[in-house]
Amino acid sequence: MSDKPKIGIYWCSSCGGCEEAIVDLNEGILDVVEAVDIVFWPVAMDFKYDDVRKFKDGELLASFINGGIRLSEQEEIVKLLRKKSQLVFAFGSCAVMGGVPGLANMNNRESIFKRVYKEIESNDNPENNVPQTEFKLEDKYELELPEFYDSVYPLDQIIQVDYYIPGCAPAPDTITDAFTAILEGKLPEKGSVLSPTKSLCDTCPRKETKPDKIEIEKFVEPHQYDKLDDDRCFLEAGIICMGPATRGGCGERCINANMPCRGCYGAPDDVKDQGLGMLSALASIIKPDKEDEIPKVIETLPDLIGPLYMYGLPSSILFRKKIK
Amino acid sequence: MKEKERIGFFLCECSQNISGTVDVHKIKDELQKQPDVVTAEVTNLYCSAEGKSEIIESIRKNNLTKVVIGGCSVKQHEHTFMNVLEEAGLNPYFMQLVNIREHVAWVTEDKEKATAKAMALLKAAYNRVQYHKAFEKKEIDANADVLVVGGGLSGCEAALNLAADDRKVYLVETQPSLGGQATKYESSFPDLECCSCMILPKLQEVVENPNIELLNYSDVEEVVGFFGNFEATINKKAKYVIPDKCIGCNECLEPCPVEVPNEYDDFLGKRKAIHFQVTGATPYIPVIDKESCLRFKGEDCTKCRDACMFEAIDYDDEDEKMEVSVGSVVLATGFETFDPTLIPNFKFSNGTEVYTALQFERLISNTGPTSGKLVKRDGSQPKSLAMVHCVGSRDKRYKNYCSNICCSVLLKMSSQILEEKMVEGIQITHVYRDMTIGSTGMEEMYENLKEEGVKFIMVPNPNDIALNSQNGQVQITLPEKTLNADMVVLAAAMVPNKKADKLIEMLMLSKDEEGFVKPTHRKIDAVSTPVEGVYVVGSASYPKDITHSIIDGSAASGKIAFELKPGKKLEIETLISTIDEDKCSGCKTCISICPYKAIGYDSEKGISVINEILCRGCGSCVAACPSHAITARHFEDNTIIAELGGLL
Amino acid sequence: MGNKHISISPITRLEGHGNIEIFLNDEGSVERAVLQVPELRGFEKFSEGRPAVEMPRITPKICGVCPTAHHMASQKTLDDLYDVNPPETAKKIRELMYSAFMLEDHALHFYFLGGPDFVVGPDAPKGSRNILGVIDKVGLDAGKVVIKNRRQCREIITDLGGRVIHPVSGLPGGVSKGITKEDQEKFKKYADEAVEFAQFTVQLFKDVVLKNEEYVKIITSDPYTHKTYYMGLVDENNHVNFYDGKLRVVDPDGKEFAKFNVRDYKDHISEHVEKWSYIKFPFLKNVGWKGFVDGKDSGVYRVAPLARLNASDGMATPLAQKEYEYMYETLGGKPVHHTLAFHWARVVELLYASERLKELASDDDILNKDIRTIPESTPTQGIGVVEAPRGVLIHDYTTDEKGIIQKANLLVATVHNSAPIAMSVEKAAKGVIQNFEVSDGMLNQVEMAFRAYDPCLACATHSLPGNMPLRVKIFKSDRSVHDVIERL
Amino acid sequence: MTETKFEPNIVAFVCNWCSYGGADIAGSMRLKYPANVKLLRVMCSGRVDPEFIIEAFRRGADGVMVLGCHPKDCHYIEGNYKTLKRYNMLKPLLDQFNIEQDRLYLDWVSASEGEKFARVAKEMNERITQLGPLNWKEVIGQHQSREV
Repeated sequence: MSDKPKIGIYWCSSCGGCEEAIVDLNEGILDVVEAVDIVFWPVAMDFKYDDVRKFKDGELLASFINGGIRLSEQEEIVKLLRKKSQLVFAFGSCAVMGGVPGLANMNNRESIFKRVYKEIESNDNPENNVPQTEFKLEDKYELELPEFYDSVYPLDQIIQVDYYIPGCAPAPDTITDAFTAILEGKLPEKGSVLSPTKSLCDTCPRKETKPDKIEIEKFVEPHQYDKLDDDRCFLEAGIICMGPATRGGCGERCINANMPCRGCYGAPDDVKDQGLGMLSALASIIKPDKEDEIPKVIETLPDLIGPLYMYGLPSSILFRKKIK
Repeated sequence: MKEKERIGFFLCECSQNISGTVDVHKIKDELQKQPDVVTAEVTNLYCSAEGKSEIIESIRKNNLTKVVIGGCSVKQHEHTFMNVLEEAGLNPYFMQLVNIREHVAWVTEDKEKATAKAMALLKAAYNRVQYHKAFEKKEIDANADVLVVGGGLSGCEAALNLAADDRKVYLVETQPSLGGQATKYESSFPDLECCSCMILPKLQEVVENPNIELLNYSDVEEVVGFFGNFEATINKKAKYVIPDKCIGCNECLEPCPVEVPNEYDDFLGKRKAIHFQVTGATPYIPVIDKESCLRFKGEDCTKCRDACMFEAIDYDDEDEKMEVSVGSVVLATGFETFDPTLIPNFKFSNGTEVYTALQFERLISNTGPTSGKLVKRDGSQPKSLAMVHCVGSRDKRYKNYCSNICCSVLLKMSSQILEEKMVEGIQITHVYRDMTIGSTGMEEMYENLKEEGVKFIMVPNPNDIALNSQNGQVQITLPEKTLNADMVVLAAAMVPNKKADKLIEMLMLSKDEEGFVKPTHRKIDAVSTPVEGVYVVGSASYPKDITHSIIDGSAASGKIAFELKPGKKLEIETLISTIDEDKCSGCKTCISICPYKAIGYDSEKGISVINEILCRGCGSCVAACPSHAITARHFEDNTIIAELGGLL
Repeated sequence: MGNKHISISPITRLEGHGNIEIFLNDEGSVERAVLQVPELRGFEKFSEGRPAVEMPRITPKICGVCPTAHHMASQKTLDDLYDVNPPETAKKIRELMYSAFMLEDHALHFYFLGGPDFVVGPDAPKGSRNILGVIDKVGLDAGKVVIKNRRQCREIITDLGGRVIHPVSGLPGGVSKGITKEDQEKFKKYADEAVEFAQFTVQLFKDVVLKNEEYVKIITSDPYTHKTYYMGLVDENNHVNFYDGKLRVVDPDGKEFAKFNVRDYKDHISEHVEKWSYIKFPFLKNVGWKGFVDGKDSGVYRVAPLARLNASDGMATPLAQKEYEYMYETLGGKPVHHTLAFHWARVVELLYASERLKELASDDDILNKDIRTIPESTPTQGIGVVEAPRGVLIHDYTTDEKGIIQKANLLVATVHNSAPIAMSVEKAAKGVIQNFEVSDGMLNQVEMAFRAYDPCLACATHSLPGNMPLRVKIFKSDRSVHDVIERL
Repeated sequence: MTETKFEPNIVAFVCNWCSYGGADIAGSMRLKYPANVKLLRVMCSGRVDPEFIIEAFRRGADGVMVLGCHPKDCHYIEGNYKTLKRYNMLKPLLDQFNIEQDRLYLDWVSASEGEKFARVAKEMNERITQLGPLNWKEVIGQHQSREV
């Protein structure tokens, strides 16, 4: 084995998009492979838990972990990786804040199993079977499944995380900047998010045309808005754009597709709760002052979780819905 | 790593008021166990001289960095103890006063619970002071000069008082003459006192006052800046008459070949192209109206110049821009009258015998088109006269408010007509909804008129009656009956002056739903506006009579006199909000919501900027900022969260 | 009963990892092999309460490798939900983006994942059974062409969808962003290159695979054969279509068994549940679930490239049609039941995708500014379908009148194939594992059985030098390790 | 005699100019109200960040009150309107998290309304006692490592 620093990459409850993002670095990835040994990457190379166990504590320079924690198995592995790694990077929205699968914190294991295995209209499940963590197939073949938790957890709620690489998926620049920082030993203080703290508006192509005063008379969805092609600030039309409450650095990808931001880069530093940050801003610019008119405006927004917490529910202050 | 705080607790017994219910000694022992607590002390009265010096000594002896006082309301003693800290050489903001008297001892029966609650509040304060930062008072240079916009009575009043306070006042009036609408009135209610007699001397004072720079026939084109430092651009319209040379001899008027309807008489009478606004205009100098003068239509007429023996006429005169710097602005832009033709059931055209009250006032005024003779347009004398109240007022289809003075004005006119016997045996009929007559003397006038045979017909809403003007007569259809009158006077509502809109916008003032300028508070702060350093007086904020307009003027000048003293610096709010440049992304949310228009956008840096002179530190923007780039001094997020942690 | 137990873990990710559990009898031959999917995220449940219009941004998170498929299925479902017909331009823009995606994804699979098995060879040393091995075989320049074309297709998706991983441009009634002249010029250029590249790929497959009797023998060998039903999306001429059309099912003899609008999918498809896997096992309702067996009486059906070709009467573009005919000639007519023929079918589809991409890119309608119809009707239920690279993908949303999801059902491509994959794996295992002998080549052959299906996310697995990780533990009956074989 | 009877934990954010004064008056009138209502003073109710309210629930508050000046009487002109708007938007959010809307209460208490302050405090305490404990720490469950 060479004396190049060792890197591990692991996925938890994620979609593989983060891996694609690394692959999409194209040539970029080769520089990385030049500089480090990727000793552990289940999607790309030989996968052996034992190898990980065999590492000395802290033998890996860094582990990049994407995906939220949803299964017992995932918890075990990330805890193991934490022991073996000097630095742990939460990679991608899911690991950083739970991500879209974190919306499952509006439900729990029971309700999800109920829907998926019992209720779904196309199911054919007369005995109401539900997957078991331990099951004896045909009474002799012992099979196991990992435990499915009630909630999705961002990585830093399970193990200590040293750095955060946000994004769903992280933009190529965000990734290369992070790798460069590691290789050149130019990492900021621990706990940092490796992306600018200024919110998306700072670099938004529509910033200059945004009026000083915006008042919301009703909330609308992009598909309902007849002037969608005018390239104006979405909030001007009452379309929720999470840009003001979302860390920049993504390259305004959604805005460039003429769609509002949904917040995949998470909250800026100092903002504890991305959704509440945006909620307060939105509420503050609602136009009517009369006690009976304000609720009418808010009624035009039938779901707050989707727009405000699409990526950040598990890292929000309340963390999950209370299931009675 | 910040240094460990040295915190001192001072628990006031408030002679039994607190210690009667709260076990301060138990709390004292509890507190002493807290890591950063150096001392916890109990005394009978910390607000007493001895109490204060105890704190000061303790601060010095234990060189405390932060102080928590368990006592009474911040309303009562926060400043007391801030001074104590200052005296002890500590920044006054290193203190937290916990109200365990009003908020605990006095409102709780159970001693245990009271003690527990007090403990929680003090723990919260313990957490809180850890985050307290030092703040210093700040002062800025301020310009004490004042810009008064509007030369009506309220504006003139303000100008005169302020000038007396030895400061420069710029008084801008868009018309050639001062005095505003009041100058159109022959006499005033309740006593029919001659208006010009009481107004003109005042206006003359304005003209002569060396501290007042009168900019009549001028418009404010731009105002920028903030309290203490406004910059205004004023356009002085060309008068074509040189004020210093003209003595107001009138010789130039007669020769002028042009005659146009006189807007100052609401187009009843006529005037020349070179003219005075009103007889007795102040200043008494004519102007040439470019629109109608032949010279400006390309003809080579010099009649007025030829007639002037003082070479006061200057056809080459031009508009002139002028820059002034002032510290505050007084908005005295007055009102207009509602256009009654907007009411569909009022069918009449100009030139018929239906008049607005203001037109009618001119008609019966000695300086008016008929020099005070009450005659119809055909010169004949009216036998009957109907006066309709509340036209366009108190009706949500038009203007929802009461214009305050109309009833009084109509009564005044009636008695003026009768008193001066303008027409023998004229029948006056009032069509009204109800009499809104406040000031003393009006009631008496009302009674007298009834005795003198003036009819008063009450209708549910005068805006619902029908007017039909045909062959020199006006038919008035009331709910029960119909009556005919030779003349009809409509008390049209007083509405906001549209010409002031641009200025109101420039000053970032807000309007109420009727379009009048919104003061800071209708009752307790009626001449201030949310924009610090800008004041609103007279009918610009709602319809007022002469009395209240004058009062406004005095009130505003009084406020300015206190808030901006010549040569004094301006002390600005210490606990304001501040924006962190490295966090603000310029999303402008805060700009939208600041009630004081204290936040602007720096397009260079692409961020929002708080003007620390205008900010009052309410913290609304702090709570609204989606990236928490704004901090409220002394009420920072982490300070409050820490306090919260202690409470729970 | 001293049965032994082999655990291959993880073989790939479907919705998460996958395990193969192999149980040996005392003779050491396979008694039972099971494919387990130990992950679930519950999108169907947590979509409830969200605005349906957010679904095109939520559902792609099911898979970061084929997000475009979910994005497309979702926006089509919204069209149905809001009963709105997008302008032609919008449809063309969508299909343009989608063709680029199918092309890029199929290429990825052929060159990075499935391809190496053939191009380099099933029993070539593992170290060379990867993209590098392919490049070695076809030459570096060709290798560069592969990478370049993949990137260009992904660039098209980025331009239109904002981002290639989880695009966002889809709306009920159209798309958020139109196409400029400059875009079009670039797309045309990329499309031309894509067609060349596709033809090159077809040729490569013929030269390397078909010219080699060994390979053809493996392809047609019994362990890799299952006589099942096939399902695919077809246009009005019964030609393969990825973006729209009717679902057609053919029986094991190739006869049309059903043809239906996706709105009726519940009349035709049921999902079977097992206690030992988080994934469900769909089957044809009108045939019934008979367990993990093939044949006419078992409701098990297959989707994805081969299934699409089997379920269709041909391809809508000339070059692809030629290759379609040639494939069936060579393999003895329709339907083809050889699992490994999925690779060939995939190459034919790749060619079709490139031709379609070219057609759309050169169609000036795509420059039209009319790219959205604003819905007026109140939403109730919407169902939408597309052909994902890995097969039929169905979204089904029920909402309240405000468009808030009350119920969602998502039939994900790979899930349709979950039973066949399990069967293929077991059959392959039985075919190759005897008396405890487990060799690297044998493991690869087991692996080839499921890899042919290109299970969702598996492609990511192969996008880098390296190969499927595989470790086989052989247990004694007392569960103590008898032997461990690791493929390094 | 308060054996394990549920005593709700209630935080009241009060504005400096009106409601804090109202509480003072309640004091000088010696009006009694439950001791488990604890005040936190801010300059304006408009300063109350929804984050504070939610943080309070997370940290163990069973109820949260926000008290400010009456509409049109705000010392800062319209801070209380901002509060009103945020409050109206927070309610449906609480709903979605399954927190009873009554656990958050907004009202206007002027500096003279000592009686109203005491009443509002009593009524809030009754409402929350009815609702029972919120106990969000339990909802969050075992794994969560973020300190509270």
